Order: sequence, then structure tokens, then C-alpha cells
Amino acid sequence: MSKLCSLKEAVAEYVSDGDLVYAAGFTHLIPFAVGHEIIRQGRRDLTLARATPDLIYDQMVAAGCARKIIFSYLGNPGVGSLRIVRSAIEAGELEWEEYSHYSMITRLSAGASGLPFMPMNLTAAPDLEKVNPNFRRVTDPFTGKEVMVVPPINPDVAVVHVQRADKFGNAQIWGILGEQKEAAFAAKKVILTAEEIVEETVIRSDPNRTLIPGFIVDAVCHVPYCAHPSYTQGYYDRDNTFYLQWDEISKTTEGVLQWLQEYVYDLQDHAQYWQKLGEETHQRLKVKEKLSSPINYGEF
Amino acid sequence: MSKLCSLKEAVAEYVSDGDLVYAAGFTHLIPFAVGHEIIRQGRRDLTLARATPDLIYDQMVAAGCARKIIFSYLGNPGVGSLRIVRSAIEAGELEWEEYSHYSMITRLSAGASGLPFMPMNLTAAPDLEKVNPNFRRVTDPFTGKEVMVVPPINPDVAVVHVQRADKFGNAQIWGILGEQKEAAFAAKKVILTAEEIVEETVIRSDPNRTLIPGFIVDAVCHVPYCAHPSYTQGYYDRDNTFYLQWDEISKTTEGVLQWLQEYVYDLQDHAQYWQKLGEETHQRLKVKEKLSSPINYGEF
Amino acid sequence: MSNPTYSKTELMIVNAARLLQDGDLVFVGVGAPNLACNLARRTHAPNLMMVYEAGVIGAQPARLPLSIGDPTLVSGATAVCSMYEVFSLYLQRGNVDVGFLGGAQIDRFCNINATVIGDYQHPKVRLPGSGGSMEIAAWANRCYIMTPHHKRRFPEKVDFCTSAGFLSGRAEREKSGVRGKGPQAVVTNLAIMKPDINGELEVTALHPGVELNEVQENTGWQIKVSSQLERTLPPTEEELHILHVELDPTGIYVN
Amino acid sequence: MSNPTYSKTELMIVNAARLLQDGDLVFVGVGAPNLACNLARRTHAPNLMMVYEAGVIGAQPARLPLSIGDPTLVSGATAVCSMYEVFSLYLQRGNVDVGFLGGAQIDRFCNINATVIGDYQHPKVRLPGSGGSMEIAAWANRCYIMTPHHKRRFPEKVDFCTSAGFLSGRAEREKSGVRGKGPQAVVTNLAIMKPDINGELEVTALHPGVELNEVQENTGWQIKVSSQLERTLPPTEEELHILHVELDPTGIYVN
Repeated sequence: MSKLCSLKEAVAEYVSDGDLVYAAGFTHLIPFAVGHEIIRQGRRDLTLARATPDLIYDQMVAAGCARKIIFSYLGNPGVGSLRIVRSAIEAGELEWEEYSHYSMITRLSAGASGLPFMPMNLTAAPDLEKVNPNFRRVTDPFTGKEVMVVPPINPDVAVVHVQRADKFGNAQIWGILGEQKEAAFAAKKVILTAEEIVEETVIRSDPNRTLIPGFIVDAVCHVPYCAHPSYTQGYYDRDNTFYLQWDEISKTTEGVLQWLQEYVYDLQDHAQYWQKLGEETHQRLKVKEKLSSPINYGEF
Repeated sequence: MSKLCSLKEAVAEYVSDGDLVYAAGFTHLIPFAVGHEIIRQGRRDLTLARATPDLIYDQMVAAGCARKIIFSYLGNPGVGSLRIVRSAIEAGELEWEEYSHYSMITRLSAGASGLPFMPMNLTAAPDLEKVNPNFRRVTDPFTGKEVMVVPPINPDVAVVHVQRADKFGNAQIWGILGEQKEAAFAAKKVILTAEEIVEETVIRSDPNRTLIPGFIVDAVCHVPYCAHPSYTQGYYDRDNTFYLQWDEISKTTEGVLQWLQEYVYDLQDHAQYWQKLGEETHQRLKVKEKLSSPINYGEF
Repeated sequence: MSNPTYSKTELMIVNAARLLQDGDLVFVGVGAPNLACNLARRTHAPNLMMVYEAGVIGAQPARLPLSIGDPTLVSGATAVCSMYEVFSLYLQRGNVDVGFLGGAQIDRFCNINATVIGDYQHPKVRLPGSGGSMEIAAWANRCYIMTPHHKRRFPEKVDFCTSAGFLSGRAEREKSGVRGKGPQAVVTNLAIMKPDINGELEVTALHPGVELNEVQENTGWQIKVSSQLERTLPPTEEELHILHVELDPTGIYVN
Repeated sequence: MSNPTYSKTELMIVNAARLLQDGDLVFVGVGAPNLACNLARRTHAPNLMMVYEAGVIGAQPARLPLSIGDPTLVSGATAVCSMYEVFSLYLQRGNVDVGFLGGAQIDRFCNINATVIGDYQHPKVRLPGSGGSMEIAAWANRCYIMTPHHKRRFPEKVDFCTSAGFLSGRAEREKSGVRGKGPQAVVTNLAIMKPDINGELEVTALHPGVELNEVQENTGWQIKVSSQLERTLPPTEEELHILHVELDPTGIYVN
């Protein structure tokens, strides 16, 4: 059964006010187009979880979508401070819950595995454990030593961008894998966006490349350039100019509101957004082809 | 630094009497050639761990290499009983330690992750827990419920067969992945055998395919057809005739000793073994090519 | 007892296939369960998805797999994952609708022994052990068992409980908190047995030509009989054709 | 203080690079640590291997990575794994020789604050948070820190201990049982400081042209000085050439 639909339909159907949303992608394959569509549809009171909130959550917080943020590193990657989220926290206007990368991803792994907790070795760093009650300790029954444990996180909806998928949602990802697989398995609903929708035979020609099976996916959306301004391995480069510009834009509320008006609210969808970026940007972000050596699965 | 050496050298250097050996490969990529070389070099008092002991451990037990076996399923896959191991256990001549597949692999994952234990949900099946003290329970501090935990297993040496590797030991595997990665990371020493030794550039053309990084590998051995009589995806089929024959051979001690003499002790190495199998077998196990669709990593 | 045009194994396979639902995600073993799933896919359950414990998802095997690790499961499959992942992300997470179980002994409350006959430390017969079944029995939503009907296979209590059926009764299983609903049916060459409200097996259907006393003679306790005892329909020509011609042309499993 | 042919950042990068050993497996961040590793690889440590927290192993970036998730790290790398795996199989398992740490505050016992200035619930300044550093500080065999030398960056005690240095002293860290040996050196634009036998930072070397009082003026406590105080050698022409021409030709990080 095909799960193909527009991103507008997917967000309308699967993202509700108050949801815990996990937009996956560790600084690669960040699903910006989905963030924009959630902003456009005016969702409120979301809890936004991501290891690195990046500009996508800065924009969603600026647009008033979020009540709370769950994260492990707060920055404009390679540029500096994540101004909107940071000032909202400093002003007491945004709830937050904080982890290290590993404890964040361990929670997601526990969620993906259906486990009530997962263990981590102690780090001796005392303070995060004091401020976040989701860090607890159990005694290892084999050695008597203490081990840190964190509970699962099971987002209401995970948003995962991939290079290619078939209409059933079987999805292949390459380059940096981040926590894409764990987010998809942990979540109750999965919105999948893909640079390309390919025939099932393409997926089946290389099953070891498939990270996400279609049966856990609820909506499959064909959204080329979904990750702009971030990267998609093999498809386009990061728009670093925009990351630098955002550092300026996000210095004032007016700047942010004006940007949101022009690039989100005034546009119908991501195709319009990409068109609006213009030919110079399109050319600048192009990457040359570099193919993998094929492998032989054999006729068995 | 190249780690290439002969299998004879690798076994001489890295497998000692009394070691805990994990020959990896879940019914695919089973490193038979390494088992034969260990038999040939007369190792004793080994503890042999594998989810499915398969014929490789049946042969090693028959040859007197083993003091103990750790397993989760004891059978001649697709054929029937694993006669040698079974009768050695029934006769009280072989120690054993037993798991389900999941608890076995969970131990290996804990070992690979440097964790003192890993959790599993309860299964309600009472009896394995009673006879194996490595199943213990802890109370989940979040819900108060009980969770099963097992300790890590860290083999002295893991043996892993792969389709292709470079001389540094960076290894790519496709088809059924089993517990190859976990075994390699859990072990103190790793012997890697490969169907093909390829240039580093081949590995680097598709980094997402690399499951085992060279720096955890101690020896890299070029051993074509290493997995015979089991399968290697894309390279050769299972020699099912042999699996059926073994069911007969292993009915008597004489049959086994005669087979070991003819196919292991009397031969220098795996190349001779493969030659001895003859042209008919070579032809019968060939597989036709079926290539994956290449992917674009892009020049970045 | 049987119509000469089908074997006992075919009778079990056909009846197991009929228990599968369209869209089920099934944790399959090789042999008879593999045939039952493929038969269901070719008849009433075209969207049934097969997952193998070796970590293969959406397999479309071109031949009968020789073992659970057969590359024919991989070539043309939807996805491959590690063994740890298939047991955690798929099975433990609750993504598996149906699991098949097998064992040397199945008891009154559908507990399964695949470990030893006799004492564990000094076994009379050392069996293969759990493999995946301890977890499949606990975490798959529904489980099915196919086994020939012999008295020694159906003792009142298993020598060793490898995989949980209903333990001492359905209440005990429910109290344990395992997510799966446990065994739903045992399909033999004589009959279909299902757990009653207390988790005790009762005969719910007899195969064509089989009488109740034959079932009782081959069961190690006083077997209950459903008040709505049915009779299964014989394998259809279509079902047998698929088994003989498409799935197992050389008769490795069906004979 | 400095020779006009190199910047303060270059001075730190060159001195950090010299601390790396051939064959080290380094958990690298972007920016200055990335440059230090690449400089070491091109000089005395050709077999140094770079692992990035995004899950990239043996990267050979063709350009300066724009972020930790830059595809240039992947194209031509040896291996890619998931983020969970790089933190578990690599870092937690004890496979990482060296980690780089950074933070807004580093204290007398080399504890690191990357979380908040002021009170946690009502922060004066909200910093980025741990990222990978809580675990890197605990589990990498050795850690290094590069940071400009300012009084506000070196308080006697951090406002929030994001990553463990030596806590209240080396004995406390050792008692905690974490596997890594902790910070081995702090490289600033003025000096190199290393933990003494109690885990307290002491100045072990001054950069060319820097005097001790300048270090003390920029440190928030009475800093100890090693009895074997050394002076670092200025960056060589080769080191500067590699940095300027090969690694950061547009001067994004080094200036």
C-alpha cells in the first residue's frame, strides 16, 4: 500500500498540538522543510527533541510552536550561538531538558528497542545528573558497581529525511547516519521525506543499505532539497552562507519574524522555497558525482 | 601498517590453549577454514562460543580442541541434530553454558560496548534462568518492574570472515550480518579472513559498508572459500550435500576421525582443501552475479 | 486417516497458513513455517511480511531456504539488519505480529520444551535449545505451533520450560507482564488445539477423517474438547498446487 | 607577546598537535582540534586516526569541515557508523586514545563547564551544553583542552561541572572508577598547564615571549608552577606552511 502523500497532508495528519516531535539527523539530513510546514500549519505546545536543535528548532521556537526543548548540544553548528533557543531559555520562556549526546541517544535506543531503560558507564561528572531526574543509578548485580541508566524516549512523531525511499517507506540512507534509525523505531508515528522516490526494485537491489523498513512509516513525502540549508550526502552541500546569515537575522525578533514571513508563511511549500532561493544558490550547493563500487549479492 | 599474514601464522600467534574463542557468522560466513587450522595446530581446552555451533564446532569438539561450549541453538542447520556436540554433552564429556539467541547476542553487545551488563525484557520462561547464573534481575528505577540483565562476554579471540577487506583490516560485509560486528568489538584479539583483499580505495569508496574498522583487527588473512561448506553472499552457495553427508559421517567416531584425517590433518591449508573438493563441487557452488545499484557519495 | 492426495505435513502447513492474516509481520523459521507463510502470501494474505531471525526483512526467497542464513533470503529482500537489531528493534519493540514456535514437548498449558528430555544437568536427550523461541514466545503478538501429534510430544508438563506458553494458567502469564498474547493455536496432523480461557489447550477442530479418540490417544493428558468443535476443510487444489509446484517442487519439506 | 608570523590560535594548534602521538585514535571536533590532528598527521603522526562523533572513522576531509556533520568527512572515509555506535563501540569500549574538550570555564582541578554561567535553573548565560564531552572526558584515555587564556575562563571552581577533570583532586576521580585518565594538558595562547600529582593544574611551559606573571594575571586562582618549567618552541616554518597553505588557506580558524 503506497504511503505517498504531500508534506502538507502528512503534517496535517500526523503532527498535533502538544506532541513530542523528534526531527532526526545529526547535522546532516536535517528535515528543515518539515519544520517549515509545521510552522506554516501553526502547531503549538510542541516538545521538540533533537541532539542538536540546530537552526530548525531555532526557527520553530521563534515561530511559537514549542513549549519545551530536549537537547544535548545547543549551537549554530560551526558558527556560534543558537540565539533564539538560548535567549528563550535565559528569559524563562521555554522549558528544557538536557542530556549529553550519548545519554540522549541512549534514551532513543531504549525507546527503539522496547526497553524500560538502558545503561551507561558512570562519567564522574556530577552536575547534569543532579538537575535531570532521568539520570538514575542501578547496582550491577554482577560486579556490585553502580551504573547510570536512562529511560526510553518514544516520540509521538519522528521526522526522518533520507536520500531514497520507495512508496512503501522502505528507506536508504548513506553518509552520516546519526540517530535516524533509532528515532524511527522509537516513535509512534513516522513521517519520512525523501530526496528521491525510487522503484521498490532499487531498494531491493541493495537490502543492506535499508535502514528503515516501510512498515514502521506512516507517510512518505517526496521533498527534494528538504534538508536545505543543511547537507544531504551525494545531493547538495550545506548553505553555509545561510548559517552565517542566520547568526545576524536571529539577533533581533524583527529580523526573525521578517524572515519567517518571507520564507515560510508567504510560501505554499518547499518547492516554492527552493525556487525562491534562486539559481545562484542552486548552483553553489551542487556537488559532483562520486559513486560507490557496486557489490555482488549473487543470484541465490 | 599491513596486517596481512597467513592463516597458519594468525592462529599460531593469536589462538592459545584455554582461550575463549568466538567464531562469528550466523549460519552465513562461518569461518570453517579457521576452525580447521585450529584443529591442525592442536589447540586444547578452548571454550567455543557461537549462537549456532554448526558443523564448525562439531568438528572442533570431535578433534578434541574444546573443554566447553557456549551456545543458543544446537543443530545441523536445515538437516537435524548436531551429533558430536550433543553426544559429548549427553555423555558428560563437554561443559556447556546456554542462552537464547537474544541473550547470547546481548552478552556480546554488552562486551562490544564496554558495559557491565545489558537489559532485556522478561520472557516469563522460567527454566533457563534457573540453570544459568548469568541471567540476573534488576529493578527498573523508573517503573519498579523487574528487568533481566546479562553480563558482557569478551572473547580472547574473535574470528570473523568477510567478503572484502583491505590489508589494514577495514572490512565490508553484506548479506546476513549476524553478530560479526559485535563479536569483533567485544573480543580482545580479532582474526579477520576475507574472500578478497582489496585496495584501500575500494573500502573508502563506500564507507557505510564497512562494519569492522582495521584498528581493532590483529591479523588479516586472504582465505577464499573460507566459509565452505557454509555460504558467502555473492561468492558461493552452501554445500548442502556436505551438510547432509555430515549427518552420516558424524554418526560414528571412526567416520569423523577418518574425515578429519583426510580433510584437515593430511592437508597443509585451506587452498589444498578447496582443491581436494574438486571441480564438480566448485561448479556446483558457483553463483551468478547480481549487482547492487551504486550510490552517489558526492565530492565534498 | 488421510486423503492420499496430501501429506500430514501439507495438512499442517495449509491449516497454519489459514491462521495468518493479511498484513501480518511474521517472524519466520525455515521449513514448514516458511512454507505456511509463502502459501498465505500467495492466497489470502498478499501483504504478509516475512522477517527472519538472521535479520532479513521482507524476504522474497527464490528457492526454499536451506537454513535460516540462506543468501536467497537476502537477494531481493527489503532490508537486512544485525541479529541484535532484529531481536530488539523488531521483536522486543513489539513490531512482530506472529511468531512460529516448535519444540520436542508441548504441555497442557502450551509451554514448550526445546532444551532437554530428562534432567537438565544429565540429559537423557539433549535437544537444540531455545534459539529465538524464548523471546518469540514472549514478545510476538501471537504464536503458532506446528507439530506432529504423538503422545511423547504432548506430556502433561514439559521437562524443561524453554518458552512460555501459559505457565500454570493464563493468569500466571498475564501477571508476568510479557507483551505477547502467547500461543494461539497448535496445529497437528490430527487436529487444531487452542488455549481456553485458562490457557489450557482444548481441541477446537479435527482434520477430515480424524476422530476425537485418535487425538486423545496421542495426547499425554485428558484433553479438553471445545463445545464448538469444528472440522477443518481439506487442503484445496489451489493450496496443494502452490505447495507442490511453486514452493517445494522437490518435496523436501512437504513429504 | 607573539611573533607576528603566527596567530594565538596557531600557537595553540601547533602545541596541541605536538602532544598527539603516532597511531593515536583521536575523537575529533571541528575547528581547532581538527586542524591540530591534521597537522600532526602531516608531520610526526602519519598513522593518527580521526574519529568524529557523528560516526565517521578514518576521515580524510578534502576541505575544512563546516560542521561535525559535514559530508566531506564521509567521502573517502574508512567507515561510518551510527551515533550510538561511535559512543558505545568506540568511546565507551575504550578504543579512543585521545579526546579534545572545550568549555567556557576550566577550573583549578581541570573540571569543565560548557553548560551555564550562573544558576542552572536561571542561567546568566546559557552555554551549548555537553554534546559529546561528558563521556569523552570520562572514557577517552587522554584528553586535551585548547582555550584562550582569560581570567573569566579560569575560575577557581566551575559554576557547573559538565565534564569531569579531577573533581576535588585526582583521588576523587580515581575513586569514581572511570576508565579514562582525564585531562593531560590545557594549551592556551600563553602557556601549557598540566595536572600535578593531585590533579591540580600547574604551568609546565610558557610560550615564547610570555612571562609567568601574564599567566597568573589571566588565571582566577593562585596558579602553581612546575619545578621544571619549560619554554615551548615557536611554530616551525613547516608547521605554519601546512596550516596556512594546506589546511586553512582562507584562514577561517587560524586567524
